Amino acid sequence: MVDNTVAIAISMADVRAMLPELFLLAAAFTILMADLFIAQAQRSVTHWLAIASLLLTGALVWRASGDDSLARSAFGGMYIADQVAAVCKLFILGSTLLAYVYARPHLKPRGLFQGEFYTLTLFAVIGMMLLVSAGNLLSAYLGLEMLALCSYALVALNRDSPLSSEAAMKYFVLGALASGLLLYGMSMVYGATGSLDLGGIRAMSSSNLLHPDLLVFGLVFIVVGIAFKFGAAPFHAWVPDVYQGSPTGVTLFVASAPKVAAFGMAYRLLDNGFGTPALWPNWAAMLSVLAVLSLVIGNVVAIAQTNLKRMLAYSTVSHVGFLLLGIIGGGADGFAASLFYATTYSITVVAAFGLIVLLSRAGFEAEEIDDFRGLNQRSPFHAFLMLVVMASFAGVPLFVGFLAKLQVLKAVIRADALWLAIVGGLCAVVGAFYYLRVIKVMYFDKPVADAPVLGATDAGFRLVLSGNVLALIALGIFGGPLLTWCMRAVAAS
Amino acid sequence: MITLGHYLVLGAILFCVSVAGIFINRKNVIILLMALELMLLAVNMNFVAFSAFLGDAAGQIFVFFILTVAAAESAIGLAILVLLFRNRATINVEELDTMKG
Amino acid sequence: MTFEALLFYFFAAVMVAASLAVVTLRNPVHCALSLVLTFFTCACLWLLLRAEFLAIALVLVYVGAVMVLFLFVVMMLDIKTLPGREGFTSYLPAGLVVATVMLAELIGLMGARKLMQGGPVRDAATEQGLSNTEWLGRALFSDYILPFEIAAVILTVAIVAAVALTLRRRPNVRTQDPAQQAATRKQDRLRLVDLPHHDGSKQA
Amino acid sequence: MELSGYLPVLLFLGLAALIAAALLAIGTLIGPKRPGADKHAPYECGFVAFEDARMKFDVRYYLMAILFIVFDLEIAFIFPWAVVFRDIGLIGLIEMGMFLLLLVLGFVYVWKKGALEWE
Repeated sequence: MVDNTVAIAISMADVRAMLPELFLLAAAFTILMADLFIAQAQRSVTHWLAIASLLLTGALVWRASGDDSLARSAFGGMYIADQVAAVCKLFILGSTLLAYVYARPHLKPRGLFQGEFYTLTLFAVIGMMLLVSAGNLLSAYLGLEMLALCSYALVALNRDSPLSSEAAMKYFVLGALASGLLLYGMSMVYGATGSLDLGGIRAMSSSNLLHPDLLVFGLVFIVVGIAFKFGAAPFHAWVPDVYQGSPTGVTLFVASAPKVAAFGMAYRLLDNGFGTPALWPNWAAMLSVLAVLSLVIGNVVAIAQTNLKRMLAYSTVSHVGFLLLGIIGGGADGFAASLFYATTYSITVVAAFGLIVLLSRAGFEAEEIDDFRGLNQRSPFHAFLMLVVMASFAGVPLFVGFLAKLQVLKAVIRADALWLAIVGGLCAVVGAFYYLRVIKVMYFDKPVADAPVLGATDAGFRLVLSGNVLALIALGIFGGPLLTWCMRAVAAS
Repeated sequence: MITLGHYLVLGAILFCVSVAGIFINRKNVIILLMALELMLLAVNMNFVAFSAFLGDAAGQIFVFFILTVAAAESAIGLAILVLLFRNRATINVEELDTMKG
Repeated sequence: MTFEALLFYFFAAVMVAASLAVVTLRNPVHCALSLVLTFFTCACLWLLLRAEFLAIALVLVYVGAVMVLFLFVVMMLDIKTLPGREGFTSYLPAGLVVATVMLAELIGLMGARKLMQGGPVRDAATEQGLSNTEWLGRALFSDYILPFEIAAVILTVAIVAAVALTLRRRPNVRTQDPAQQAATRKQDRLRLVDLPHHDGSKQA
Repeated sequence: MELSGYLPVLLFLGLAALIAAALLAIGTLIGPKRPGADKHAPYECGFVAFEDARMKFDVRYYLMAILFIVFDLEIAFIFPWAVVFRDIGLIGLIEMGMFLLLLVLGFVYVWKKGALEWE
């Protein structure tokens, strides 16, 4: 009899390299099961279990990133554990952790403090971790979809809100369309190279292509798909509706960590897969158009907004424009600048929505910019926190947003795209206007008669939020180590 | 003889039909979701064709995963549709305009 | 033209016609049935490509399950309130132009003319003396372990999301519980009490 | 894979289509047509129907359909596994064990949530 046995090349090394994800997966399923047996009054147990599993996963990622004995690639190249992945994962876990802390006081009085919020976010985090570690088109697609499916459900989590379900429907249709376009591109790339492995695609595209026309053709669709997922203009239609329509507790999550994951996806596909000198001009040109559109549309439309969540959504579009500038710059410096931008942005935006939660209470959402009128007289400390966040968004020197913008602008100048740097600089100035308007409203306007009192939050919440905001100043002044870390990570990967 | 090109053109036709469907459909979200299924079918057609003509299993395995994920995706999409209908009593694309700006 | 080519053109024509019906018909039930036909002819085309397993999986999963779900939802949303297509004709010309131009561009850009000079379909599975399912299974369970397990997680996510979004407990439902009915003892329902006589004395 | 194995299926489909078309055609061609208001009424005698026969489906059918899809896909994965089971050995068994474990946990979730109860 012929021996037909298939040799399956899997070893403990593969499992050890993936330990953080496997741990989080086990934790997510444990929480899914445990939550079934927890009464609503004890729901905080789920909350603390989720936070503990994020912390432990973070510790595992940290330890693995320094352990040189671990395999850098596992499961036949499906999974890559390099330094970029480690930085992305730490910030994904960190901003999710902050989102958990800030979301609780918002979800609780609205009947949304359910186990599903935690299990779905944890699954989304696993999806993001897989996405930033993807070494293959298939694992990238699966990670992305895991994130997307959880996000659609989270946005619709407030089942009785017409706004939520409308936002979720729009998010779903546009997200599914984006996946379709991305997959169409992937199919073309597969046809051109005969490989799904990103390293294999890169190797093939610099030597012997089966069908050269198909590769660039597929690349167009992949770039459009990435732009959709980032929320770059002109594919940003879902961003404002999702930010405004979802409960603030969910917006906290959807607005922060996925941006880091989107950077991770762009890095894997555009650098690991299509980073050859011959292909770079193709995608850099497409991204330049997207970046300019995002910068202009995001900043101009944000000025007209009266709803703070919607304003932050359009400001996100413009920040994505900046993030893309670094990627256009390409090379280790460009990607490092973008990585720095994405990570610092994630902790800034989570603080901004945290402050909205702080001012909300049961039956009242502090979403309108007018709700912040005269905040300085009511609570100088919180007005100051908001001031720091807005200044950091605007890119005022001494705050981390400035450092991040400086890095991406340097990266495009180095790539001989001075005009892009000029557009970016001008848009930063325009953008400063609407952030400063929020500061003006807080400090120079009179509070309206029925001004909302601050919502009930515990001391832990305030402590974490203050620490989060202080980190924005600290990183603005002493951002060097994080920046060096990002640069080393990209250079080493 | 039927070649790779024939199948790719067929995939392209399906893709364009689905994009056209998304464009002309301003009334009914369910038909929008069906058009999205058509788009995934176009993708799958490409993958299977490439896989068959390359003699490589990876493409067909990718299609199997696309089928799995797309089924999960349409389950969630339809769940959201049910919620939307309950909350808004409409699934008309043009009436989904509560949020503006 | 060989018989196989004839089959290709027949199925391709049916598939394109059915897909056009999906996006143009007025009644969502008809659209869903057209989509079933599209999936079915697509499965036939995949058979021509020797992708036997996927062809059957497409029919089982899509025709058998996903389209049933679509039809359930169409039925669930009260059909009388479903919108018609008043604005349909106004978007149709623009949509047609966009689709035709896009199709021409797609075909031109991917160099379809050149691709039509390639060789015939390869049946790699038979070359190795395996069936298509064996060929896929051997690759799936050796090189694709990680995606395989992720697929299980994604399916679980779908379950959790669907239950979280649509499950509603109705507070005021009265139902029979057969187990409880069968477990009822006489003592639960029947209480024997001594009733005093009208003169206050107990019965002997 | 030999396509000729599918020839009977093709013949069967063709024949089924032919017979269906023929029966419909015969019915429309030679059947008597005398339409009238009474003939179109849902019930020729008795009450006039109170409401449309197309009533709304309950959302619970939908939940069942979703669970059906998920477990249908599970079978779709088990099938190729069973075909190659002898070749992939113990690791294959562990793989499938993990896969099933995750889905069983999902099943426990559904059960405990009460989504399978028909109230």
